[in-house]
Formats: sequence, C-alpha cells, structure tokens
Amino acid sequence: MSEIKRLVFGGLLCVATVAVPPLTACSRDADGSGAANAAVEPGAAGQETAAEFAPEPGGEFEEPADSGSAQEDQPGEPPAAEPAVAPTTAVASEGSRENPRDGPGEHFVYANPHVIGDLDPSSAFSSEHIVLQNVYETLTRLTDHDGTTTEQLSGVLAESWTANDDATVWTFTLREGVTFHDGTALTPQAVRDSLHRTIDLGLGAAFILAPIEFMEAVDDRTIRFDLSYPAPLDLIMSANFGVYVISPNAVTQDNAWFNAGNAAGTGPYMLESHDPAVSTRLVRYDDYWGGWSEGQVATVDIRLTEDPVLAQQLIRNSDAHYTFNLPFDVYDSLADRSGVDVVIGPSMISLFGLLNTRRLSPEVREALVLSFPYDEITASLYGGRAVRSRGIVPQAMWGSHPELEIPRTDLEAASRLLDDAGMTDISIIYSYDAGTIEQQQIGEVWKAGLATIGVDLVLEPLTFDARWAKAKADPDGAQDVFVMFWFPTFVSPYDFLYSVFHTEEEPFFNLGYFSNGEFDTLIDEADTLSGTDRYGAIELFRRAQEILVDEHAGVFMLDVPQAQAIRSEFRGFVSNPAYSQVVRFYELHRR
Amino acid sequence: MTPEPATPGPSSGWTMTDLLSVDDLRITFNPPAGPVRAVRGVSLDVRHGEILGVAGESGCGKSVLFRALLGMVPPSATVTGSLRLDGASLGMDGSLQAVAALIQQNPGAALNPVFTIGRQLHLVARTDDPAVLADLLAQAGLADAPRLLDAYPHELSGGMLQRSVIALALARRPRLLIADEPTTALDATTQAQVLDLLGELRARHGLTVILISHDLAVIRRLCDRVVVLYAGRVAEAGATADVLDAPGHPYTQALLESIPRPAVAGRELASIPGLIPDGRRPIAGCAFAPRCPHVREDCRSGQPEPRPLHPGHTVACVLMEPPP
Amino acid sequence: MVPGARTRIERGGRGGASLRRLAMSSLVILGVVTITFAVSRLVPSDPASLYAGARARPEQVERVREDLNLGAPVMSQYVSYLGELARGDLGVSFATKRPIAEDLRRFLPATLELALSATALAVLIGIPAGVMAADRAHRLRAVGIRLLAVTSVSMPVFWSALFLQLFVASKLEWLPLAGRIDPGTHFATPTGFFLIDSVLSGSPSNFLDVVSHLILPVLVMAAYPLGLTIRLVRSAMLEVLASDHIEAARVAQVPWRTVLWRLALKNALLPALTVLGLTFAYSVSSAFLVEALFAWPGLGKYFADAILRVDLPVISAAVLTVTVVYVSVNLVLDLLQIRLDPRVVLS
Amino acid sequence: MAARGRVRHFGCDAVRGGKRSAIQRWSGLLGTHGDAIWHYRRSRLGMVTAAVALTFVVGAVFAPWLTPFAAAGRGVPDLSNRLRPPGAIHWLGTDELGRDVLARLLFGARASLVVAVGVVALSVLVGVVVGALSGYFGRWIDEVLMRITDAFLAFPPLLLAVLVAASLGASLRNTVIAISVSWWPWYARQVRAQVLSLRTRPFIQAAQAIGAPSRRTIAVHIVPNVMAPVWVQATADIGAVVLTAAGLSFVGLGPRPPTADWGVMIADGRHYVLSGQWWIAGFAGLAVVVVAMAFNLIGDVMRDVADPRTRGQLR
Repeated sequence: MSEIKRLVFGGLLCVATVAVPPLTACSRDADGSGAANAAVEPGAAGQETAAEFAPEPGGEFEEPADSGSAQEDQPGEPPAAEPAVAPTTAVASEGSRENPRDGPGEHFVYANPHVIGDLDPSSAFSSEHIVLQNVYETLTRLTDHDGTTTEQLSGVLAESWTANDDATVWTFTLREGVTFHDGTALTPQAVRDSLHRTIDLGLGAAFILAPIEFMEAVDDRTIRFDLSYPAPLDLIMSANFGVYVISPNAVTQDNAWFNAGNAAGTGPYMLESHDPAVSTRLVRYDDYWGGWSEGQVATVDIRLTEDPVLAQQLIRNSDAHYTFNLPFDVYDSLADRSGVDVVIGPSMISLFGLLNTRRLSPEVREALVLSFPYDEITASLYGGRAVRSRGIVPQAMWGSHPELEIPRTDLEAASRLLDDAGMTDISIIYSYDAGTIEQQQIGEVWKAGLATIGVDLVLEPLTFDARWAKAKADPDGAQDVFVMFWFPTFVSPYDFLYSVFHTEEEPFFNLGYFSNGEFDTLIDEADTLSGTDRYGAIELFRRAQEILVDEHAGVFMLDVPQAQAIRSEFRGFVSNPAYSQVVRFYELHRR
Repeated sequence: MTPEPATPGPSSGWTMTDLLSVDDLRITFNPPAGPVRAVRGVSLDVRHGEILGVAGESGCGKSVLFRALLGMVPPSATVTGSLRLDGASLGMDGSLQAVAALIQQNPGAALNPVFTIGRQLHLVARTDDPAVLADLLAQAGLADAPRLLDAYPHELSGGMLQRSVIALALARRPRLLIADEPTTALDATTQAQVLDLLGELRARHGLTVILISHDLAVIRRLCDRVVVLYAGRVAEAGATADVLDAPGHPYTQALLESIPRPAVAGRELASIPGLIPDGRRPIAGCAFAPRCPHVREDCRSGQPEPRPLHPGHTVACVLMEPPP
Repeated sequence: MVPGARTRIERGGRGGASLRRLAMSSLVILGVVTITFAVSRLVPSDPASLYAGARARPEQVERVREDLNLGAPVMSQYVSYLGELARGDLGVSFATKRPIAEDLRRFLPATLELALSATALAVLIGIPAGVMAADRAHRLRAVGIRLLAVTSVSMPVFWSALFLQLFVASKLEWLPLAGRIDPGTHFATPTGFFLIDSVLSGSPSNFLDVVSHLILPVLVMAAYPLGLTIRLVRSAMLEVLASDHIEAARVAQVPWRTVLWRLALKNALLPALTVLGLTFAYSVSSAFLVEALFAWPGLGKYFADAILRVDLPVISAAVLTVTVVYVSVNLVLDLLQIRLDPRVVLS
Repeated sequence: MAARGRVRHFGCDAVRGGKRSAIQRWSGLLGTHGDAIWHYRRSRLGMVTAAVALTFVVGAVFAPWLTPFAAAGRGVPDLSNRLRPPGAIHWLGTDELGRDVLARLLFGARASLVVAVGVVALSVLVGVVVGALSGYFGRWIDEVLMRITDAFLAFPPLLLAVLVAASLGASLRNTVIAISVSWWPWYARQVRAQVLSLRTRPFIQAAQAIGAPSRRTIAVHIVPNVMAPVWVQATADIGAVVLTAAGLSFVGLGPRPPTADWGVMIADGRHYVLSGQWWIAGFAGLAVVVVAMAFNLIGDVMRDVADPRTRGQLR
C-alpha cells in the first residue's frame, strides 16, 4: 500500500460520544425554516448521553458551531460570502397533499440516478453507499462539521473510544445488544474480520486503512488497533466506504455473493432484493438495536431512475419520495408545489477546471482565472444558492481557506494580460463530461465572456472515461481546461490537494499537470502535522492552497450545493455533506 | 379546338341481331398534365354469336375502348356515349361485367401468382365444388384438370396458363368474351390451339367473342367481322373478307402491307411512316392524314364520315367521297 | 430512423438457399463483430481504469491492466476476443463486474417483449391501414391514414415519450409513468417475458399491471415501424392493384373487399415482409432511447451504456446478441415468405 | 444535375407506356420535357411541403439576418433573461440560458441542414460507388461488397451511430460520419439492384461489346442512369436524417455546444417542461416533426409523380 493517504491525527484523547437513534426528534422547525443540522446535534436528539467532543487541552480547537446558525436562505439573494458553510436551506411547504396511492406510509421510494454497481461492502467505492449506509454500520459517524477546524463524531457501533497520546493505539468499545441480520451478535472479531476483508482485497477505499498494523479483540466488547503511524482512526472509521462491519457468516463470502443481493449487516434495514437495472429493495430489520416506533419507514425501494425528467415526474406524482440530480431551476418549481420539500445544503463537492500547465503560460492561466464569470454563475445558474470556491477544498470541510484572496471577474484585466503576453486570438479547449448539463452551461457562459476578449473557448464534451484516457495519455496535446468534480473519500483536505495537484510522473488525476516542489512539501508536511498539530496542519494546507491560487493552477468555480427533493409527508431528513445523497431511512418519520 | 362531330357508326341503330351496341363512345383521361383523348367517338355493334375482330396499332384505343365498356377505366377518366345490351341501355359502370368476361394479353400476369388455379376459379365461380371447377378447366381444353386445381400459375406452361385464364373467363357463364390480344404472348402452335379453342367455345356455348388484335392474320383466321380503329376512331368496318381483301381505308391498306406473307416473301415489308398522333393535342381533319400516302387538301379540314363501301362495309375516308 | 421506405431487398439464389444463407449469416456476424472491435478500439478510453472504477488508485489500475491482458497488441487481443466468443464465453462486464450471460438473460427478454409488442402493434395496425390507404374507394380515409403514417415516421421518440408521460401518466394518471411492473408486484419470472410470466402466475391483476406498464413504451416505439409498415404496404398494394390479375378478378365481379383484402393483400405482403426484419432491427436500435425514458431494464440501454463506458466485453456480447436476433428474425421471415410465396419453393 | 441528359435512353419507353420497369418510371422524373416537375407543381400538398422545406433551408442559410437575436442564436447567453415565456419580444420565449428560442431554432436549422446534406451526400457517394461496382462486376466483388453491406445493415443503425460518435467525440463533422456509416448501405443496395437490371440493357452491352473500359462504362453509362431514383430517395431521406441527428444529439452526441441544435434543445428543454417552461422542448420538437414530415411528404409526392398510377393521389 502506498503512502497516499497517511492522515496523521495524533495527540488526542477522545472520549467520544454516542448518538442517538431513534432520532425521532429530527423534524424540521415548526416555522418551516430547515434547520436540518438540528437533527444531528446530539443534545437536541437528547436520548442518550452525549459527551461533547473534547478539544485538546491546548484549546486549539474551536467549539463546534452551533447548528442553529444554519440560516434560511432567501431565494434569489446570494448568500453572504462570509459563512464558511453554505447554509442548509429547506424550502418546506406545509399542507402536504396526501396521495391515496401512498398506502400505509411506511414505504419509501428513492429515485436514484446512478446504477448500484457493487454491493460488496469491502470494495464498493461509488454511489453504493446510499444502500450500504442503511444496511451496514460503521464504528463512528460524522454528524456535524463546521467546515473549518473540527468535526463531530458520534459512535454508531462504537459506544466510546480512546486513543493514546500520539494517536497510534486506539481502543473502541462496542455497543451492547447489537445483532446482525442473520441473528449473530456483534463481536470485536467481527469488526476485525470485516476490516481485514477490506485490507486483504485491496480495492476501493482500502488505502484509508493503511495505517492499521494490528487489530486485536481485547475482550468481548473491546477492540484495539495498533497503527504504524499516527492517524485519526475515529475519523477514518466514519468513512463512506471500506469500514462497514459485516456478519461473521458473510465476511468469508466473495464479491459475487454480495452482488447477488445478499447482505448481513447490523443496520436498520436488510437487503431484500437487488437488481442493478431496476431497483434495490430494503426491508426493516425488526431486531435493530435502535428499536422501532410508529410511522417509521418499513420498506424501501431504491429505484434506478436515470432520466432526471422521469425522476421529477415520479416525485411530483408521489411515485417517488426522494431524488436529487435535477437541474437547479427545477427545484424552485418543485418547492412551489405543495407536497415536496426542497432541501439545499452544502456539500463537500468542488467543481473546478484544471488548467493545463504544460500548454498554457502563467499569463494565459491568470487571464482565464480572471475571465471566469464566478458570480454570474452562482447567482444565475444556481439561483444564488451556490458559493464560489475559495480554493479547491470545499468550505464545508476542515482545512478550507475562508480568507483566501481570490480574484474578481475582470475581463479587462484578462484582456490586458493576454495583450501583454502577445496572446491574441487564441483558442482554449474546455473538456467536460458529455451530458453533464451544469458543466456545459458553465462552459457556454464562460465562452461568451471569453469571446469578448478574443479568446475562443472550444467546448469538448466526451464521456469521462474517454477524456480521462485522453488527458492521461498526452498532456501536451490534450485539453487546456479539464473540468471535474471532486469529492472526498473521507473528510480530509489532503485527499483533494494530493490527488489533483501533487506532482505525478505519470498523470493520473493531476490533469492540469501541476508540479510545484514547495506545494508537494507543504501538503505532505501538513498531512503529517495534522496528526500532532491540527491547527498547524490547517495552516499549511491553507498555504498550499495559496500557492495554487498564485500559480493559477486551476479555475476554482464553486462548491456544488447539494440540492434534494423529498416528499413532505416524510419528516426528519437531514442533508449531511459528509454522506452526500445518503438518506437515512431510519430517521424518517411519516407525518 | 374544334368540336369533333359525332359520327354514325358502321350500322346505325340497334337491330335484333345485335348483342351490344355502342354509340359515340368518347374516353378522355384527365391526368394533371391535361386531358388525353383516347377514344374520340366510336360507334359499333356486336352481333349475337359472332366473332368480331378489333384491329389497330398499339395506342389506337382498342384496349381502352373495351375496358371502358367494362367500367375498368380510372374514375378520373371521362367516358361519354351510350351502350346497349340486347337493346336495353346499360351504364358503363361495370354493369357489362355481368355478362362479359375479359381475357388478357399476358396469361402469366393475368393469374394471381400466390393462389392456386383452383382457388382463383373458386373465387370467380363462387363454388368450391371441385367437380365444377375441374369441368371448367376441361372445357378450356385442359387435360388432367383435377390435378391442375392445386397447381400454382408458375407451374404451368404458357398455353396451359391461357387455357386457365379462359376457364376463369368461362366460370361466370358469360355471353360475351372480350379477348384482348389473347395469343400475342404465345408461341405459334399454342396460338393456333387457343384460337381454335375460342372458335369452339363460340360454337359450343353460343358465345359472342370480341377479339382485339393488332395481328390481321389472327383476325382473318377467326373473325366474322372486323373493325379497324385508328387514333380513337373507327377507320373501317365490315365483314372480314371484305375489309381484308379489299380495304377501303389507306390505313387498313398500310396495315396489310406490313404483314409478312408467304406470298410476297422476298418483297420488302412496308412500314407505316410516322407515329400515331398524340392524344393530348386536338386533331383537326383526318387523324391519319400526316401519314397517308393519298393525302389530299381536304383531308386536313374535316373529319371524314364513315361511308358505306358495300353493304355492311364502311370506310371513314374522304377518298370514298367524290373529290371536291 | 431507418432511412425512408424501401421496398425490396433482393433475395439470394434459390437452390440450397437456406444453407447458403446460413453461411452468409455467419459471415455477417463475423463482420459485425469485427466492426465492433475496430470501432471500440478507436475509442480513446482506458478499459483498465474503467474496470478498476472511477476513483481507483493508479496501482489498482495497473494491476487490472495486467489481469485483463490489456497491454497486448491489438491483433492478439482481436484473436483472443474471437476465441472467447467462439467458446461462448461472454465474460464479465468491466463496469458492473457481473457475468454478461446472466445480464443478457434478463435484458434480452425485456427488450424483446417491448420490440415484439411494438412490431406486432405496427403490423397488426399497419397492414390493414396500409391496405386502406391504397383503397381509392375511400379517398379521405386514405389521405388521413397517409398523413398518420407520415406523422408517425417523423416523430422523435424522445418527444412523443415526453408528452405521453406528461399527459397520460402524469396529468391523467391513467397509466404508470415507467418501469415494467409496479414496485409492489411480485411474481416468478421463469421466462423473463413478463406478459407470459404474469399469466403463468395466475393472477389477472399481475397481467393487467404488466400490460399497463407496456402500453406507453410500446406506443412510442411502435410509431415509426407503424408508419413504415403503412407506407410499404400501401405502395406494394398500389403495385399489385395495377396488375392484370386484379383487373381480371374485378371484371369477374369478385367482390372488391375480397379483391383488396385477400387477392391483393397476399401479394403485397411479400415485399412488405422483408422490411419487417428491418423494422424489428429498428425497434431494437431505438429501444435504448425508449428504455432510458421509461426506466425499462432492457438490452438497448444496457448496450448503449456499455458503448458510453467502453465496456468492451458487454459491447461485443450485445452486438453478437442483436446480430443473432436480427439474422434469426430474417431467417424466420424468409421461411414465412416461402409459405406465402409458392414461387420460392422451387427445387 | 448530371443525370439529365442521360435519361433519354429511356425516354421513348416512358412515352409508350406498357410494362415499364421501375427505372423507366423513375427516369421520367427528370425526363426531357420536365413532366415530373410539372406534375409536382400541380400537387397542392407537394407545393405546401416544398414551401416548408424551402422555409427550412432559407431559415438555415439566412438565420443571422432573420432574427434580431443572432448572438443568442450563436450561443451567447443572457442570464438576466432566463426562461422567459413566449411574448412580444421573444416570440417563442427564451431558454435556460436566456437565449431567444426562435433564434436558436433558426440557427439549429443550420446544424440540421449541414448534417442532412452531409450525410446524404456522403452516403450517396459511398453507396453509389459500392452499389455500382457490386452490380456491374458481380461475382466475388459483389459477394464481398454485399456481405460488408449486410454487416452494416445488421448492426442496429442508431447504436452504430452512437458507437461511432462516442468514439470520435461529439462534433458536427462526427455526427455526419456517424450517421453516414449506417446510412450508405441503403443506397448501395438500391444502386446495385438498378445496375443489375441496367446491365442487361442493349446500350450497356453495346458499350461492353465495343470494348469500352469498365471504368468509363460505369461512369458514363451506368451511374448517370441510376442517379434519378437515388436523388429522389436522398431528398426523402433528408427528413429521416434530421430525425436521426436529433436522436443522436439528444443523447449528447450531436454538435458541440453552444452550436444550436434541435436535439440538444429538446434534451435540455425537457427538464423544464414539467415546471411549466414547455416552449424550449415544445418548439424544438415541433421543428423536427415539421421538417421531417415535409421531406417525407416531398418524397411521397415525388414517388407518386414518378408513378402514373398514383399521380394526383395526394393533392
């Protein structure tokens, strides 16, 4: 295993908390302002002891931001630039229309635009987490995050955990009374075997477990991890992939067994059937440790709905209860319609265009950065609900740089730069995903602006595979601007900075072919430092991002807002940027 | 355009001996390009039990004429004139189909290729009694008739096909048989056999036969009377012997000149110079004038009326009239 | 989207025709497979990355590249690819890692159900309508049918689908929006043809459920073949109606209905038949759009997805399947033609 | 048109009537006295559809001068004017980037026209060459060429286009190539069938008898004489190509944005139909339907005109 992902997070002694199920209180505020985060605040849930995430004695960490600070956004009005987190907005409409076709109300249909390709909890590494997060559970879960320095972890299968001073030895105490869907009880061995399965397969997100050197069941409730280097294991254990706990009976099975529609987790739902081309069906697990109450979702149908227009029709007709991936304008009309709530919250997805450093001089790159219509796009195409990026790390994540100086759109300055460099009448190739409408529209708007200063932006749509292959094969002959989304494997800025900008001999995801020794040193140092001095690490990560801006390594367009539509007969939906597109059906409640 | 005057037919008025009497038949086709006059005033009689030959070059209107009588021209065509059957007036809307049958030129095309002979006979005769159907084939001179009922047209020879077509024609027990170039597509031996068959049928069933042919030899062999058409009008009509041995019309003469005969072997065949007139243009005077070796000044001014040359033999040519 | 209405496709020779055709069919299949291989090699893509997944690490991709023998020269890849096909080994999808044979078993019936229903609808309505369009006795009706035909062949499926879904399914709520069955409906699916399976299940409500889901996509899909069939049958009918034997039948006072519907139609069906095969091919081809729009888990979409993802094993398997289906449909049509046309049986 | 002078070979047959082969009937279409054109002009439907087709062509060619929103037609967004319904200024409304829908339609006609003409021209070129060689030489050349043609025919046409477009990347040129790949076999078959029947005709045999080189015989005697029906088919096919091209760009394989394209307009506009902004997809779809219908009907009328039996049927 490489050293790509060494996230060192030492010097901590955590006695962390346990949230929460059943989260029956997680409804929206009565006034309809969607304080979604309220739902996940342990205090608010208040069912069980919720010890606060303990800051280091040094007091370097800020208190977790009060979830109440999430503001309601006024439609059409751009959000204030200051908040690091784009506000979570729920445009809720009361007076929901009851549809007689809905039946008893415990059935929930999730209109899913992406194929559920791999249901193996050890190797799945794509949108499968929308299923896996409901069927399997992890030791911890990231429940709140203010995007600057700290995050709040809750225990799921772990009731509490501790680490030694240099964060190399971790001990997790497991929750009592947890059983797998096949009836066997949760044991430390099961946890160890599950993680081993991921490590042995070496697929998907296995690399995040690289620090683990040794795992041992201390007693029938406790498991100890010895790490080869300091790492925030509790954070790692909240990842979307690779850290699910599997029943001892299932952990020996192969990939095909899981993809045939078998599963055995501890989650609130059992996998009933799985047909990647049609739907994945879940049914509630009666013996779930969190217990069940009236009005909760009993059966789930995660239905493949690739056509967004169809998804829109389904949710309008109440044939589906949740979807995302609709064009942004559509949400307004959905919000106007009674019976559908629109939830728009921050995500950890960043949209940016990598500038080809081999083909474009710094002047041209700067001109491109200056010419990009940031505000026009966030205000118009996203109805004011998107925020402009400050560097590549999304502002919903720690390590982002809220004070980063970013240029304003200035076509004249861009034009001057090009004139000075003697670069007039140039043509720039903008490579984007065919069929991804926002990348296309952004390209079209940008193109119009560039045309006024004599630059021809050539929009080149290809499938991601095709353009990725092209970009990897021939940096000098490839595109000038490579547009892409990036979302974190688990919550760390290093993932963004390393993957996309670290010097690479053979280009892989560094498709701007950026290479800067100082930058490389900074982020590696930050990565190491984040184990012992997180504040210092953040400082270094920020400096690294300043280099990216100074060097015009890319056009950092915007933090993509996570927009979702959910039928308003269900309450309790929480948009958590760390688990985008995941609906925790267990937390939903029919009105 | 000068209106073409109605011409009295070869015999005016119906007589007891007439099965069919056509008076001043005019047929005009109306394609978008403008009217085409195919038949421009034809009157003729068909007598009971006779075989009437209708002669003329291709395009002179002989096929169209009888198809109009049978109601088989497109609805867009204008047909005027009158038709009598046994003295009673008859519409040209297909009413004649009740008593007449049509034998077409090409027996290969006249039979539906995807149905057996028996099935086609069945549809026409409106009986599926194999004995009856086989008898029809036998009447048409086909041996081994029962087996033929199950045969498809492509399995039969040309002669057998034409006999099958004749059997089909007989199936409706017609009084009148209109044979449109029935032998043109056949070889010489079969041709003779089929002609003999037609003669036999007339004798046996008292059928009246109209034989349309461009071949004067065929007409001479079989027909009692002959009508020669040119450009949609009757040029000459009369008993076969009269007309063919002593033609009065220069057109008939020219037609006869163009027939190869053993008697005149070695002599160069005469061909008729020029083309038949275009039906789209009005014709002033005699239609044959441009090709006529005997053309006179007055040929171009008025249409010649049919004049009796002998009793029952009429010729529509100014040569029959005293020169002005 | 099959180029305009063409009537005849010449036939092969007569003697030993079937055997020769079979040999030719295999050649055609080989040709198709080769075209696929050639074109898919042009695609600037990296199958190894695809197999390893969109966010795989470089070393995972490298391992896959070795496993899949993707570094080999193109010719040797082609040969081994043909070898695998010859052994009937369809392999595993790069993208989903599922056995392709298993997917085909599910997706092919779904598409065939759709395509056959659409073709059946097109034929059952198209042939009588084509006959009526050739019948000059009812001019207005004929013109109306011809306009219907032209509209059908001019309507983009993705447009008609949208409006049918919008009005019939969303507004009026008469029919379901999409899918093959209601999510709540369950029955055993031994054949994969839900129409048949629902009948086997013995419950009328299952059958109704299947039928109600089938109506909209079939309507959308049938439009083009319907228009095509009408136009073909009409032009073949006009040809036949002008023939001597029809004139003979009319003079013989065979009733017009019999002339039109029995005598002429049987002749006209022959040229129309050959085109049915193409109609079917069109259906399969346009299926991927219809399937995407109606969330219909069929071969067309499976195929189109594979193309977009450059999922080579799936592309080749799907091409092979479609070609085999196409060739067999044409074979069946040939047999049908032999039944209808006595002239072909010779020797 | 090169075919004009040549079709006289059949002129006399055409006038005489009788049993005329398809070729003779077709050839009448470009016959010396302009019969066909004359007939065509008598057809009311023919004239109406021709007018629609002409509007399409004129709209495409003169798009920049026909709309005050030429910039929008070329793709310049106006984000302050997004999704305006049809009204006095924007007759057909504006799209999701604030561009005038009418202007987009006019400029989209350009893309459609270019693709249609390109596909037809390319397919005719390949089809005529393959068909003529195949039909003229027969034997193994015919076998080989026709099996290749069969292979292309057996491949589902739209999927073949998708495969090609996906491999080559989306652009107007590649759209043309992608559609042509599945289009030419039709012309090849049509031409071959005609060449087969033409080959037995006296003037071809005469040319062969006097030892004229094959290349010359094909170029001088064969090709010109098979072109008339090919052109009729090509005209009729324009509608089908427009439809196919719309299908291809609907799935994202059409011309590159911001080139206006009807298929793309439908694909993008679809999303807004449910929220009440029907005019983008609505009008774009209508444009496809109307143009496809017009050319289909022109093909119908031309066929009818070429066939005296059906002349005047559809008026």
